[in-house]
Amino acid sequence: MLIEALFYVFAAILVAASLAVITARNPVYSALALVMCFVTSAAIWLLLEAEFLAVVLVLVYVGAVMVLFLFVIMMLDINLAELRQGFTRFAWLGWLTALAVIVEIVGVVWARGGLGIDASRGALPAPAGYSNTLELGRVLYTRYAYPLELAAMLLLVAIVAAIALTMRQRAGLKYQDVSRQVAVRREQRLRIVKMDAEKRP
Amino acid sequence: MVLTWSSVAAAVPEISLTAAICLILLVDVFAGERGRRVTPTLTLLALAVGAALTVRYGHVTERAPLFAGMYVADELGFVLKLAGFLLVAVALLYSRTYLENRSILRGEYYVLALTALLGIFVLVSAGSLLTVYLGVELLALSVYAMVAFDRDSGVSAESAMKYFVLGAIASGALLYGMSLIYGLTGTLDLAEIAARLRAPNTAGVILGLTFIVVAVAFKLGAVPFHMWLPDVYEGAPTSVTLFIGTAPKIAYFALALRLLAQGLAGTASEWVQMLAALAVLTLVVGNVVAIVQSNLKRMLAYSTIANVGFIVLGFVAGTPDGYAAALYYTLVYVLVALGSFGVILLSSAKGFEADLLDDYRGLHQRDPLLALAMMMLMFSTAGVPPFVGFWAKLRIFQVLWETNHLWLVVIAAGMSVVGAYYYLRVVKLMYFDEPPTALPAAQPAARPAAGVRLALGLNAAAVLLLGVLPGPLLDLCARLIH
Amino acid sequence: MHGLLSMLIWLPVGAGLGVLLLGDRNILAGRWLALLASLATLALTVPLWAAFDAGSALPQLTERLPWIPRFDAWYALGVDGISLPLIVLTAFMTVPVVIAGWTVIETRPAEYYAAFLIMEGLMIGVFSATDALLFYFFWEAMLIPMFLIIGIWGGPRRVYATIKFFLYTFLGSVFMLAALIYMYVKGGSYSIASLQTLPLSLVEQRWIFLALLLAFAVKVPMFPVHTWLPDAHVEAPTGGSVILAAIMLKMGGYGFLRFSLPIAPDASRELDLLVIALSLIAVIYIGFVALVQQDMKKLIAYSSIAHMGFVTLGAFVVYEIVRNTHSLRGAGLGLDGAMVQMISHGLISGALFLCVGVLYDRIHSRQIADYGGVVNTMPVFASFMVLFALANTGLPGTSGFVGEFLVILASFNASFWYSALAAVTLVLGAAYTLWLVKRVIFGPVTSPRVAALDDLNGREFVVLSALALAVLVVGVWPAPLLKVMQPSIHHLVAQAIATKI
Amino acid sequence: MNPTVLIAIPLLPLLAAIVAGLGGRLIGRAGAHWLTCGAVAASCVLSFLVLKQICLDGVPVYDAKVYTWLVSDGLHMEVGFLIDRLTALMMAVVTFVSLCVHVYTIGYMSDDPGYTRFFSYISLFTFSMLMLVMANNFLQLFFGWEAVGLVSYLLIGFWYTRPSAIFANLKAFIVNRIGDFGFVLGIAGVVYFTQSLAYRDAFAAAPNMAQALIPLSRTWSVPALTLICICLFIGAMGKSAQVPLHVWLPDSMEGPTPISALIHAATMVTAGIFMVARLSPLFEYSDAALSFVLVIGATTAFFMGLLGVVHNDIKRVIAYSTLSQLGYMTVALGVSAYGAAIFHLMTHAFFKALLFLAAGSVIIALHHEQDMRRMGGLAKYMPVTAATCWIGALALVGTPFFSGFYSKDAIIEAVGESHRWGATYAYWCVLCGVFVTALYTFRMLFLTFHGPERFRDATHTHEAHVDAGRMIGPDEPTQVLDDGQAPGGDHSDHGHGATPRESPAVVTVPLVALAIPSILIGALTVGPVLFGHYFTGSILVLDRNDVLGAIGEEFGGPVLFALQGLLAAPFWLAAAGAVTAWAFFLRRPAWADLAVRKARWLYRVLTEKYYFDWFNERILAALARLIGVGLWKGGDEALIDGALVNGSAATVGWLGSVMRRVQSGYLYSYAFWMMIGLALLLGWFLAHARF
Amino acid sequence: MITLAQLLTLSAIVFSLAIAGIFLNRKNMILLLMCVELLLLAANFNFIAFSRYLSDINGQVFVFFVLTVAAAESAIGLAILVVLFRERGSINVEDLNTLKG
Repeated sequence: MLIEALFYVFAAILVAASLAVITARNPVYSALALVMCFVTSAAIWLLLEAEFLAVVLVLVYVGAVMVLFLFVIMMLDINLAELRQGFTRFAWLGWLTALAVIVEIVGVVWARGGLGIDASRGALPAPAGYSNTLELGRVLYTRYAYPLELAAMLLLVAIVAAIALTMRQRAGLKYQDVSRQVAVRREQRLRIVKMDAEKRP
Repeated sequence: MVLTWSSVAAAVPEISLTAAICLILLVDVFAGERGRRVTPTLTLLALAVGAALTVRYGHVTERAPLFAGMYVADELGFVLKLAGFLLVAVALLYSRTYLENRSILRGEYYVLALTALLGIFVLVSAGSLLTVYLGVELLALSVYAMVAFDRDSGVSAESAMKYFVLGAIASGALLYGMSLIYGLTGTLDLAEIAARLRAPNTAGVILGLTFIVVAVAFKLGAVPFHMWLPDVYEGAPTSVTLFIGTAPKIAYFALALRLLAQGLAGTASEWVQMLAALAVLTLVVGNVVAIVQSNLKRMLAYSTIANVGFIVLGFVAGTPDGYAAALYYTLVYVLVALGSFGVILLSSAKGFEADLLDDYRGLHQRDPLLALAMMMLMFSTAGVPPFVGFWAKLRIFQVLWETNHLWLVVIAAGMSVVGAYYYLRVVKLMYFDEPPTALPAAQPAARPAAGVRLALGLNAAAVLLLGVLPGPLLDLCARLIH
Repeated sequence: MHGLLSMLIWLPVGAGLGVLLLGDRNILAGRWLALLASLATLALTVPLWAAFDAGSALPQLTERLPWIPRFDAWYALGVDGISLPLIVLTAFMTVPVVIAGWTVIETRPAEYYAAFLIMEGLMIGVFSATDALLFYFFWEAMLIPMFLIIGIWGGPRRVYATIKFFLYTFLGSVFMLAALIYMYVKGGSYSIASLQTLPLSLVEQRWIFLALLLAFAVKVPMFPVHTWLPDAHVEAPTGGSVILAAIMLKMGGYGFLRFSLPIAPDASRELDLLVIALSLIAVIYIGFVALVQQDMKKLIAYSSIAHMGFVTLGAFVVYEIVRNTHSLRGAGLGLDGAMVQMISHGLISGALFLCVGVLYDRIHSRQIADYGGVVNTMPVFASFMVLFALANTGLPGTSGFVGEFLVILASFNASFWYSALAAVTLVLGAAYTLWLVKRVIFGPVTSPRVAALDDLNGREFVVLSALALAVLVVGVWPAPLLKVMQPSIHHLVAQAIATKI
Repeated sequence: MNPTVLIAIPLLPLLAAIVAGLGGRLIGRAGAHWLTCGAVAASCVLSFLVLKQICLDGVPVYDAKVYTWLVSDGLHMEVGFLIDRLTALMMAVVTFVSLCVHVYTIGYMSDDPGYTRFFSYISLFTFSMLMLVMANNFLQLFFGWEAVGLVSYLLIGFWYTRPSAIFANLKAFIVNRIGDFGFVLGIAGVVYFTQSLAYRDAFAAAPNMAQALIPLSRTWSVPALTLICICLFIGAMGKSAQVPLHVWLPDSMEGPTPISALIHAATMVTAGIFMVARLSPLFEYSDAALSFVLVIGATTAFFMGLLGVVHNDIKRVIAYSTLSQLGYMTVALGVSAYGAAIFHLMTHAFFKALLFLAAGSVIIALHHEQDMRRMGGLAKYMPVTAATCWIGALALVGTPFFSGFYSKDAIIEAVGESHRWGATYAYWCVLCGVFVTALYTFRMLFLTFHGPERFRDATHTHEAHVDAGRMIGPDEPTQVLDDGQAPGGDHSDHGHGATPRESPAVVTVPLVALAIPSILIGALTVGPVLFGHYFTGSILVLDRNDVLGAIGEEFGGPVLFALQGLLAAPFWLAAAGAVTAWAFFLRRPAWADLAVRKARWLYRVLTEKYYFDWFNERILAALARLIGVGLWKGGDEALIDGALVNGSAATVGWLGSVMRRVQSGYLYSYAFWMMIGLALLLGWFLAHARF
Repeated sequence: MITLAQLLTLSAIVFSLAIAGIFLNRKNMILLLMCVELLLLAANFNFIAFSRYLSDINGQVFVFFVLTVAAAESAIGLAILVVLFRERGSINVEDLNTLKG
């Protein structure tokens, strides 16, 4: 009962925060609302006894991804005033479509036999001594070794791509090239000029 | 779980490719400026070696699950991967001068191309929803980066952004659909899903299916989920357009095949109808809008959409014969697209994109080989014998008749006529019009090597040869599916 | 002689590629190669004719190699009485085209010759294929060289004309392809013989018939899908017009005889009035339209449409004959007439286009108003032109008479009115053709340009003489031609009136 | 009969024509005329030989094929000869007249640059005409039919630089084609019923065909034979210039005069008559068709003759006379008096050819002057021409003892005897026609050979003529050959004031050669040909229709026949005509002017040739062009090309430009469309899903 | 007890709001990237819900990978955004319309 009440509270916050994400005029507010979404989601996942993922969500998303977002927002120095105008007059159509999709999904979920399974029951209680993290870890490196390798490649792609796209060396910009500095040789810096001593007249 | 060589031998394409990626990345980082010149050659070498290894070790004739069923090795995968090696190699070969002329000949480009290829391989051999998803993402993320690769081009960035956002929606939809399918079948394994789903299906399954169909349609470029395609084709550097216009199509064919035709075979009666509707829209929009284009890349993008319509029609048939037809169509289309974008690449020069239709006025007088090749490719896509595109269309018509889709045949036939118009327009520009009097001032730039032109010639010749003797490839496609 | 048909197909194609490789720089050699190849092809038709057994309706000199085993499609060739004359016609008409372009074509001559030679091979392929897929393969492939010929060497509106030509024909053919595939799916074979015996319900036949009709009607061309022809003819270079009129249009007629009638006999019976009506409209409507043309080529183009109306009329009047007389007498007459009309029209319209080409090469105008009194400066040419014009009006003694006469005779068996309406061509044909002759050839010299005309040179003379000879021989003694066709036509009649339901 | 001889008869002129035509430059002018004249002479001799064999030696009828033209669907189409008395007679007439014309041409065309071409044409014509008359089947008949039409076309337009000539030849061809339209249908009808093109099969089937019906609509059927015969006769109307298809013949006078004599008087135009006679076994079974023939012929005979009275071009007057005489023949056909028709055909061939050649002789003498208002008094300069012309004219008007009398009188009597529907009308037409014939014939004679000499007038303009010639329609445009227009024939230096001289022997000899039969042939042959059984076996006349037989019962020899003729109405009518002509045109020219003024509307109608040309050119031709332009611009260009072809292309293009607007470039719109697509797919499939 | 239906409803709402956010927002590109994150979150909800409901760990493993991918994706997305901003000087969605038609 308590869990259900908590769920409703968090769900309400989640939906409200989601709405805030898409309606906020200031991207910083949106980002913060999104953080709120993640936090409440993590809470709900905790309620569902998916502890590991809940933690990861907070750590990775709130801790890293959202910071990256905020960093970019700040870095790009966007003229916020210009971005303040919201939706256009066709917005109602958009809302309606979104509502239609919600109705369609929810209709299926709540309809009798819509899913073909009993959706009105919840998760079975975990057996004693069950550790979500342990379970995950057990399959991750065995059964899911191949996807794990792929995930590694994915991250590599992200790294390569991000570097390739954003790291640039503008001409005329003064910057240090440490490897060149280190690799510098004497001949490049120093020229020994031999010259005769000046003769006295 | 013990890994032995024999248990992973079938995965040798992926393994060799991963190794090559790491190697090239390292070489590129540590070889310095001079070494950068080596990267393209090294990449081609790596692809050749990968292909050789695949032929030597990766040939499987029987369907075999690997990595706990996450990976499925079969002959289809084997052939498609070889095709992937070849396509990416040729695409990179065509691209080199172009990249050089735009100062984007960098190692990362080649690495991203290879990771994209890896994504293709993963998709081609995917045996589980998870690997499908990872393959899609690996391919998509690499390609997003490639599209934005020319950092000095605003349109590239714009198209990359659009591609990214829309692609993310599509993968969101894919995920959402997968989650429902997972939830309602209790498994991620495609073979297992196929075993558990039986018609008639519950609304929930159809709900999930619809999301997945939307995602697949997006990846293929079917209307109304095609909108990224023209913008990306036009905005991306031509070499990237060439890339995304070719090898990934194979992957998306595999995506449709693995997910819909194999995994969700139990819902075939529903997705066949969905795809039929999408195919009609795709054929109409692709062909009709292509007519009014003035940019060749964009026109070819719409042409791609139109061709996707035919590929989807192959799936609409919903029979192994239909999938074989779709596979054949895909391979043929990819071959032609490779050549067409190759022509654009080879026509371009430093400071001259050669992407407007008007840039091709009188090409015949300036460069007869390119014009001839382009003409053959255009007639092929239009579906005129003796070029191979004809057989692709014929195959589609045939499977549609086999499954009694009269109206689809009529629409497809009518739309091929509309489509013929804009292909003819290209030929008209090249052959019937006089070259513009004021050609853009030729800047000192790298010229494509003779070998590249030879490759393009061979590409066009293949279109003719496969058109005159279509039997072997048709047989191969049929064998791979059955 | 085995492989004769293959040689007929691939010799010109190979020679065409050879000319292409020789390129514009070695065009002298290219020209001679083209001429020799076309002559050699023509020479090859002699053993073909000799080896043909006129007593049999079956395809002869057959060749059969596996092509696409998956579709049971074969590289299968053969000739029967219907295709043999058309093959000979094709080989015959290409020679004048090559000669006619000798000095006239200055831009990209190598490609010009190559296009014509390749097209010749493909057209012979169309007529000799006994596999529907192979037929279609050649049928469509042939569009490409023609598209280029009109587009590259054509007149000012060539682009419009050639695209119109291509799309029109493509539209028709695509639906034919769909029909062929349907039958393949049903019967499991692309062999024309097996398609002809494939049992089909009336509904199926109806759809197949309409699909085929679209393809062939465009090619023939029949009203109302004829409007590509005047444009294509007007804009095409002389050689293009000649081939277009002489051979390409025949493919439509050939298609009706080879596919429509035997494959969908019941639908043909049901819808024959449609075709007959369209044919008669072609004869009369187009006759009137031809009357008022200002452009010589357009006039001849329209006249082609009217004449081809006889082909379709002759082919489909069979059913009305059976319906009217409950017997078959006269049925073969119509089909014979259709065939002879095709051959004859090939010769005559080709010759007329060559004549216009002769004038065009000198004055660079096709407008009738720019001429007048040509006979004063070009008497020899005038004689030829008048001869071909008279042949075009169906004068007995020329080939133009035979087909029209047979068709009129046959259609009387169906209805007096068909015959009467068809016979209107006697008046209209004479009116538009001879009026043309009057304005162009006769009369006093009207302009200094006409006054400066030179008469035919040797090449032109040879070409026109050969055609004149052919026109007269067919007109005076068509018996051999008819004899060759007879068994096949009989066979065709039997197929056409048999029911498949 | 020897087939080689038969083949040689038409083939010799053909070969000569080919050689002269293709190798004209090689053999030269003399070579050409020797060759062609020789060939025609040879076939003439052979023709007479054949005639002798048939008539005197009693050689049986020859009916065999020469070669098979084609076989289609069991229908044998052959070229073959049927040589019976009718054919033999026609062959003799054709070759004889042709020979005369050949010889005459040597003189007439001597200074024409198209000399060899001309000989080639007329030889070709001889060949064609022979093929026509010798045919044993409809195909060859049609072949010859068209071939003579072709040569006629070529010859009318012989002087191809003259606009009037090339207009006339086009007109002739097209009008003939209208006739051929019917002819072909008739042939098709015969084939429909008999499965054969041979005469003998058609004749054998005629009684059956007479029973059969041809449906023309669901409810309306007509007797087959009537339809077929009328169709065939339409062909004859074209070739034999019967109203309303006569319009080409007067214009055909644009051709050189020998042609007018040979083709447009003696032979080709009578092909229609010959054809009907040849096909008498068909026509006999259809009274309706014969009535049609009768009415058409009678109309032509009278009304066309009237036109001769008002026209001034000497050749045209003779041409109208020809029309009228052809009408007589047709009338004879219409009353089943085929023998009389053929008989008249034969006599007419001689005297009309004679008249034309005489006119030609005058024309050369006057340096291509054809207007009778600039002639007169020529008799004393050209005695031979005048005398022969008089002979021809007397024959034409039907003076007893002259050849024309026998044939024409027979026709009039036959019409009077007939009870066929329309016979009464025809009778009055032919009877009045006699008066008219005499009127225009003598008018021509008087204006040309007698009265004041107007040819010395040097001026060319018609307004300058204020003498007696003016009274006939000063405002009428006449076909006068302007000297400068005759190719090569530059006569202007001869001057018009010169005294006309008699023509050379090559001209006068044929005149004399034709004058003799013009006088004698009638008297000599009337007995056997007309009232004997000469045509038995060639021409079929059913007993109930046999008017000639009825007249023949009273026939007591040519002299008696002529003497009886002196008492009959026609003779007096002719005499009245002659007197009137004398009074109006020789004695009191002012009367003619008065008559013109009194009956101006009638005069107008006559000079306008009953407005036939006006109708054809202004209404029919204009209408055809209008229809053509309408169908072309409206149908082809606007409807098919504009609306359907380019319209659908434009629609696709428009659709494209609309649809591309959906691709707005805005990310949110792309996302929105994806969402819409998703929502619709979900909605549609969930609505049909199982719950 | 939290039922499956409740969770699925919640995810549906979040999912739809995320997509709606993408096409309702016409100004700020960054917001689109955030919406993408929200989208993936919604899918993750489903996986976890089903995983718990079925007592099957595989769903949660999937979520683990999705989180990885999402991180990589946002990195690349932001990188593209940076490139775009450098070129155009704007991240306004409405300025992103040079490619169209």
